Amino acid sequence: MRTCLEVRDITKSFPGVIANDHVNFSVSDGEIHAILGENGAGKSTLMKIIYGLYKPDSGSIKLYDQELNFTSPRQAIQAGIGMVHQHFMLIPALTVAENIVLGGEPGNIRYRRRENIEMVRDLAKQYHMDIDPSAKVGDLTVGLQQRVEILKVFYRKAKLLILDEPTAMLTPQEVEELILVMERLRSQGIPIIFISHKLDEVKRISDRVTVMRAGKTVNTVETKSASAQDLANMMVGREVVLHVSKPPQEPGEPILKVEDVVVSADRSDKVKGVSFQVHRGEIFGLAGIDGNGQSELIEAITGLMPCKEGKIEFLGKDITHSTVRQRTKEGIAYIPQDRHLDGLVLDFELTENFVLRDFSAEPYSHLGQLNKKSIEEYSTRLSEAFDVRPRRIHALARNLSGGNQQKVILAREVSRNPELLIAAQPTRGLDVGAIQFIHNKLLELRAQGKGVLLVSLELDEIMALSDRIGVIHDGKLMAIVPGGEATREQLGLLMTGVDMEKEG
Amino acid sequence: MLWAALLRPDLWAATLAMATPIALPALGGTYSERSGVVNIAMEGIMLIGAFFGVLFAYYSNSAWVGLLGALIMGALISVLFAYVTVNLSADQVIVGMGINIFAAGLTAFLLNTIFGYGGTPRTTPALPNITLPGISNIPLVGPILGSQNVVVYLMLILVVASHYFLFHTNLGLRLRAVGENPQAADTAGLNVRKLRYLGVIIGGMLSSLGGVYLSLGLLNSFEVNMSGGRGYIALAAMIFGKWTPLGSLGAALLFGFAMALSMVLQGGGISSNIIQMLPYALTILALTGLVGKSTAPAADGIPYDPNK
Amino acid sequence: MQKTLKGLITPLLAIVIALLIGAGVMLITGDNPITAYGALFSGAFGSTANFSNTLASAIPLILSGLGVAIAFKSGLFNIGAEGQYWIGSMVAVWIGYSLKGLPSILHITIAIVLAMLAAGLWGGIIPGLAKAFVGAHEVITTMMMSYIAIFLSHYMLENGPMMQPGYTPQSPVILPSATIGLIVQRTQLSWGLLIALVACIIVYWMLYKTTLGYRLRSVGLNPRAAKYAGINVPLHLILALFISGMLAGLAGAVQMLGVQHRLYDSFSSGYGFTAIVVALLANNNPFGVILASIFFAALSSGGQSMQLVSGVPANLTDVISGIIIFLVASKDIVQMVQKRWRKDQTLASGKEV
Amino acid sequence: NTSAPKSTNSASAKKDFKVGLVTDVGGLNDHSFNFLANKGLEKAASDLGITKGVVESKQMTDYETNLTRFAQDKYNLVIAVGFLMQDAVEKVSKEYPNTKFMIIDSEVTDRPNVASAMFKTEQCGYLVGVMAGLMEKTPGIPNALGKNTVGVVGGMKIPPVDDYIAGFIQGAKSVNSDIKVNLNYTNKFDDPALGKQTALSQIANGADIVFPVAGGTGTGVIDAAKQKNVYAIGVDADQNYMAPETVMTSALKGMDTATYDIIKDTMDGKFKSGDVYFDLSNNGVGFATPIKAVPKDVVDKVNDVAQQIKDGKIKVSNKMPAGF
Ligand SMILES: Nc1ncnc2c1ncn2[C@@H]1O[C@H](COP(=O)(O)OP(=O)(O)OP(=O)(O)O)[C@@H](O)[C@H]1O
Ligand SMILES: Nc1ncnc2c1ncn2[C@@H]1O[C@H](COP(=O)(O)OP(=O)(O)OP(=O)(O)O)[C@@H](O)[C@H]1O
Ligand SMILES: [Mg+2]
Ligand SMILES: [Mg+2]
Repeated sequence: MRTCLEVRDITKSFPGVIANDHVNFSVSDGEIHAILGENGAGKSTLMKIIYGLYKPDSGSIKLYDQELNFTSPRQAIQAGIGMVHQHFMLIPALTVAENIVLGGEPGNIRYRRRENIEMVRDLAKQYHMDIDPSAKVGDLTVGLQQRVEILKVFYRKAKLLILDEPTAMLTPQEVEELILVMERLRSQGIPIIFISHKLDEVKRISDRVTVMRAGKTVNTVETKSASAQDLANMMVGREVVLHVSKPPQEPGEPILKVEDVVVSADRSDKVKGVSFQVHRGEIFGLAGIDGNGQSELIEAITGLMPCKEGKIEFLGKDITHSTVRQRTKEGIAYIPQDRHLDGLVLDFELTENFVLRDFSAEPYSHLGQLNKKSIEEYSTRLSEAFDVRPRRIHALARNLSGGNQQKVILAREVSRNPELLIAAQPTRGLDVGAIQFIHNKLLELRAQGKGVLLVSLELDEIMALSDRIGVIHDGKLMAIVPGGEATREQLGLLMTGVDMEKEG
Repeated sequence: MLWAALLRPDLWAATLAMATPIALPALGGTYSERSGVVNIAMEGIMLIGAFFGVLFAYYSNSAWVGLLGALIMGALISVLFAYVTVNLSADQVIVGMGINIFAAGLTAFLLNTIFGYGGTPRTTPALPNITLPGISNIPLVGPILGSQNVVVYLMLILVVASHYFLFHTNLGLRLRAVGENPQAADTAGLNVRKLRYLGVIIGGMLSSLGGVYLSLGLLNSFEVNMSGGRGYIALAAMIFGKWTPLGSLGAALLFGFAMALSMVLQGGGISSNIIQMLPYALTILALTGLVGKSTAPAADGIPYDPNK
Repeated sequence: MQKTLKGLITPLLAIVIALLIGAGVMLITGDNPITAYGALFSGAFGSTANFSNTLASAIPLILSGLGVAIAFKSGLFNIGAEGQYWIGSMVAVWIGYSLKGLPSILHITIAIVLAMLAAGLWGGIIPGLAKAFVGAHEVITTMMMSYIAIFLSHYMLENGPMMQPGYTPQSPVILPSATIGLIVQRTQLSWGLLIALVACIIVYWMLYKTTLGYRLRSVGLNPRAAKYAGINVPLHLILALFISGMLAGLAGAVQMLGVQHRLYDSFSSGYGFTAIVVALLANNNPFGVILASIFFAALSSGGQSMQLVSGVPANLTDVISGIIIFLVASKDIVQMVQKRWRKDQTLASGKEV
Repeated sequence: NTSAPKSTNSASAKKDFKVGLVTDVGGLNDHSFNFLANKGLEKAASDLGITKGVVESKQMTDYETNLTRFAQDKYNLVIAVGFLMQDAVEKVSKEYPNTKFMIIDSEVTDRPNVASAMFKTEQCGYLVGVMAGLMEKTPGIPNALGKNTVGVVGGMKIPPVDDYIAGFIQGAKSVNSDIKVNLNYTNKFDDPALGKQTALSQIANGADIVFPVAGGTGTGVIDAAKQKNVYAIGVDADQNYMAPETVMTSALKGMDTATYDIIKDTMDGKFKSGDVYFDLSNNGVGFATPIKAVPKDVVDKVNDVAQQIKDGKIKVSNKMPAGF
C-alpha cells in the first residue's frame, strides 16, 4: 500500500512548552491510524501542523512524496486534507448549510441559499446524519454541532481525513454511525487519522496506533497486537488501573428532593415535570442524549435558571427560589459542563478562580476586603492536593491545559466540603489518568456520605459509577434503574424515548 | 403643532438629508465590524473625507474629482488602520481614537496652512442636486425623494447593495464568517487578513463619503470639526441597527427625523435646548422600548493571530 | 523596576517617532522644529507655573479617565463621561453658590458628594438599568445621556434656573467656603490634585483588594461565570456604570471648585473623549491613568505655548498625539524600529571592530 | 499710566511693542470674532510694525494660563476675545497691573489696565431688520416668496448672538408689524450642515430672507439661501463674497477696526481703561452696501433710520422682544 503521509522529525514549541518534539509517523492509504496520548501530549498540535494552522519549528511532512510547506489551511484544503477539529471550528451565528459550504461555496457571486440547503440535506442523508440544514448552529446541541463539523469535512471530499476527538460529544448510536462511515471510507482507500481517548473505540476500528507522550512519539504498533491495557500503559508511562472499583454502600437519607420540576427556556418547556431524589452516600447518574433537558434541570437545581413549576428541597429546606449564593452556602457544589463558559474566569489568576464561589466568605475576605494571604495559602493547598500543573498559583487560568483547568474546578468544588456535588460532564475530553483521578474523587465523596448527582453523556462512566441511574428524554424522566442492573442496550433505548415496560 | 409639522414634506426631506451623513459612516462601520474590526474612527475618517474632498475639488475644479480623491484618502487611512489592527494585532479602539484625534488635528492644520483662517475658497465646486423627473411630480413623495443631493441617492443605493452583498453573496458570507470566528474561517480556507482589509477599507471609504456629503454635497466648503460628532452618532446607529445595513439606515433615519423635528418644533416658547434633547432621548427610548439587546459579531474587536 | 522601565520604552520611542514626523511637517511648512519643540517642552514643564498648570489640566483627565477605566474593567464602554462631567459640574457649582454659612470643609464635602451622586445616577440609572434589564448597549445610552446633559447645562445657564442675573449666561460664582484652595499660587493647581491621587489609590484598592472589585472584574471578564459564582450580575453592571459616573462627576466638581469657580455656557469640555484615550493607553491601570493624563495635559498646554512662540498652529500637537496613540497601540511598529535600530548599531559597531 | 511708551517714532520701539491675542475655544476659524480680532491684529502688525503673538485656547481653563503667559513675557497689550474670558481677565489683570488688557464683548470695570470693547450690535441688527421688513412689504422683489416671513438662525442663546437678533426683530417689526420671524438656535457654531438644514426648513416654511448669527454654522445658512434662490443677510463682516447674488447686505461688527484702533491708541499712549462702546455713531457697527435687488427707497429709508439712531431719536434695546 502506498504511503500517504509521512511526518519526519517535526518539532514545535510554544512559550514554555515543547508541544511536539521530533515527532515521526506515517499513514498509508486505506488505513485508520489512531493517535493516543494523555492530555497535552501534543496530538492536536501535530494535526494542526499537518493542516497548515501552525508552522513547525523544524521537520518535514510529505504527502505522497510531495514535501508540504503549508502556510495556511487553504493550501491543505487544496491538497485534499480535511480535518475535524477538537474544539469546534464553527460559526454559531450562521446556519448549518452556511457553515458547511463556507470556503467552497458553489456558484460565483450569489449565495445560493435554497440550493445549498438541499445539497446539505442530501449530504447528511448520505452519511445517515439527521440534521436541519437551515438551523442556526448556535442553537444546536453540542452533539449536533459535532455532526456539522464532520459533515464539513465530507462536503470537501478529502483525500486524507484527520478526526481529532470526533466522538467526544456523540451518543453511542452516533458513534456507531460514524464508525460505519469511517469503515466505508477505508474501503474506498481513504486514509484516516483518528484521535480518541476512548480505548475501546481505538481498539475496534483502527489498524495501527501511534502513542504520544510529552510531545514525543513513543511507539507505533499494530492495533491487533496490543491490548487496551498495553496502550494505556504506553500512554501514561506506568501501570494504570482501567476499572473503577466501587465498594457496595447503603445509601442514607435523602438530601435533595426534586418534585415535578418544570423549567422553560426560549419560551418552551425544556424540563417537563421531573421528580427524583438523591440520597446521602449515593451517586445518582443522569443519563440522556445531549439536549434533552439535563442542562436546564441542573441549572434549576443550582439556581442559575428559574424553576417555573415544582419544588426543590435541599436538606429539608425549600430552595426553589433561593439565589445561587444561598444555595452555595447551604452546601451545593457544582462542576458545570462547560468549563470555559461557566466554570472559570479565564483571565483571572488561579488564586482568584479557586475562591470564585467563596470569595466573600471568611477567611478569604473580611469586611469586604480580600485577604490575599489566606487566598494564596488556600490556593497552594488545593494546587498540591489536586496536582494542578503548573504549580504556579498566579498563572492565568487561560494558560492551563483543559485537564488542569478541570482539576482547578474540581478542587474548588470538592474542597468546599459540600453536602451535594452536581457534576456535569466532569471528565469530558480528559485522558485516562485524569478521568481516573476524578472518578476516585467522586467515590470518595460518596464514601463520606455526601450526595453526588452525576450528569454524563458517557454511558460507561454512568454505569461504572452510579448507584441509581435516571434516564431523561425530552424533558421527562423515563425511568430510574438500579446502577448494577442496567445494561447499555436498555439505557440506550430509554434515552431515545423507548419505554420497554410500556412497550413490552 | 406636532401634527402640522408631521405633514410638512420638508420635514421628511430634512430627515433624509440629516440621516445621510449618519447612515453612510454607520454603513461603513457595519462593514468593518462585520469583518471583526471594531471601528470607532468614523468621526476622523469623515473629517479626512470632508477636507480632502474640498481640497481635490478646488484644485481640479471638479466635485467628482474631489469625491474620488476623498474616497482614495479614506481608503489610504483605512489601509493604515487595517495594517496595524490586522497585521500587528493593535488594540482597535485605541487606534480608532488615535485616528480621530489625528484627523481632527491634521485637517485643521492643513486648512490653516493651505487656505488660511478665512476658510476654503467659495469657488469650490459642489456635488449636484438631482431632480428625479418621474418622482418629483408625485405628491408627498416628490418633495421628499424627488430632489436631493446625488450623495443621498448614492447612500440609498449603497445601503440596499450592501444588504445584498452582506447577506446574499458568497463574499458577504465570508466577510461575516471572519467577523464571527476568524479561526473557523481560517480552517475553512478563507484568507482572514484579506477579508478584514476588505471590510476596513470599504468601511473607511463609506465614512469618507459621509464626510464628502457634508463638505461637497450639502455645501462646498470645509469647516474645522464639521463632522460634529456624527461619526460617534453613526457608531450608535450601527449598534442600534444591529450591525446591518438596513438597520443602520433605520436608526439613522430615526435620528435624522428627531433632529429635523427638533428644528421644526422650535419657537413654541420652549427652550431650544430642551427641544434639542429630543433626538437623544428618543434614541434611548426606542432602544430600550423596541430594540433591546443587540449583539456584536462574536469576534468583533478581537485580533486574529493564527499562531496563538 | 526593570519591567517598568521596559514598559516605558515603547511609549517613549513612540513619542520620539511622532515628534520626528511632526518636525518633518514643520520643515515642510517652513517652521523651525527646534524652537517649536523647545517652546512646547518649556510651556509644559519649563517653570513651576507651567508645570503646575500642566498638572492642573491633568486632574480632570485623571478622574474621568479612572471612571472610564472602571467601566472597562467591568466590561462596559462608558462613552458618556463628558455628560457625567457636566452633571457633576452643575451640581457642585449649584451647591457651591447656594448653600450659605457652612464651614469650608463641610461645604466642599457636600458639594463633591452630591456632584458624585448625581453624576453616578446619570450614568448608572438609565444606561445601567437599560443595560441590566433590556440589554441596551451602553455605548448608545451613555453617549445619548451625555448629549442630553450638555443641553441641560445650556438650558440651566441660558435664562434657566442657574443663570446669574446680568449680561452673560453663566452661573454665579461659588462662595469662598466652597472653593478648593491652590497648592501653587498664581497657577490653577489646586488641592484637587490630592483628591485625584487619592482617588487613584482608592480605585486601585477597590478593584484589586476588595470583594466589590472582584465582583466587578469577574462580571467584566465572564458574566456567566460571575453568575455561577453567585454574583448579582445586573446589579453589578449598574454599579459599575454608577461608580464610573461618580468619578466623572468628581472630575467636574473638582474642576469647578478648584479652578473655574462657576459654570460657563460652553459646548464640551473635551474631557470625555480624552478620558477614553487616557484609560485605554493606561491599559485601565489606575496609576497608568496618572501618567497618561499628564502626558495629554502636557501636549495640550505645551502646544499652545508652541503656537505662541513659533507660530506653528496648536493643531499640530493633535496630529502628533494622534500619531503617538497610534504607535503606542501598535507596539509592534515601535518594536520593529527598535530592532532595526539595534541591528544598525551592532552592524555599525561590528564595522568599527 | 507712565509705563506706556510715549513715542512710537523709532522702528525699534515699534518692534518692541508686543501685542498678544488669546482666542476663546472657537479658534481662529470661527468666521466671527476670533477671526476678525486677529484680522485687526494682523493689520496692526503690517501697518504699525508691532510684534504679535496669537494663541488658540483649547479649553476654558486655558484662558487664564494663556493670558498669564503673555503677561509674563512682557507683552504690552493682551487681547482677550470673547465674553467667556471675563473671569480670567479680571484675575490676571489684577496680578499683572503693568500689562494692558483688552477684552472684546464683555465688561471688566474698575480696572485701570483693562479696556472693554463693547459693540452695540443691536443697532446694526435693527438696521438690517428694517431692511428685511421693508423688503418683505415691497411687492415685485425678484425671488421673494410673498409670505412676509423671515428666518433667523442663532448659534447659541448668548448675548453676542441675541443682541443682533433682538435688534433685528425690533427693526423688522418697526416697519412691518405683521412680519413673521422664525427663530431657531442650532446650539453649535461649527456645523454648517446643520445650519443649512435649519435654514432650508425655514425657507420651506415661507422665509425668503434668512439671517444667520452663528459663526461657521452660518455659512450653511447662506448656502441654503443660495440654493433656494432667496436672500440672506451676512453677519459680523461683509459676507457678500460668499454668494454675491444672495447676501443682500451684512450686519457689520467692526471687531477688526476696533482691535486695530485700540492697539494704535495704546501704542500712542492713549490707552483708555473701562468700557469702550462701538456703535453707529463711531462706525463701530453698521451695514454693508446692499446689492441691486434691494430697491433704492428701501436703502434710503434704512439710512434714514440709521441717522435717527445716531441722533438718539430711536432707541434700540438689546433685550429680546416678548414672544421670543
Ligand atoms: N496555542 C498554544 N499556545 C501555547 N501553548 C499551547 C498552544 N496550543 C497547545 N499548547 C500546549 O502544547 C501542549 C500540547 O497541546 P495539544 O493541544 O497538542 O495537546 P493534545 O495532545 O491535543 O491534548 P488533549 O488530549 O487535551 O487534546 C500543551 O501543553 C498545551 O498547553
Ligand atoms: N453577589 C452579591 N450581589 C450583591 N451584593 C452582594 C453580593 N455578595 C455580597 N454582597 C453584598 O456586599 C456586601 C459586602 O460583601 P461581603 O463579602 O462582606 O459579604 P458577606 O459578609 O459574605 O455577606 P453575608 O454575610 O450576607 O454572606 C455585603 O453587604 C453583601 O450583602
Ligand atoms: Mg487535543
Ligand atoms: Mg463575609
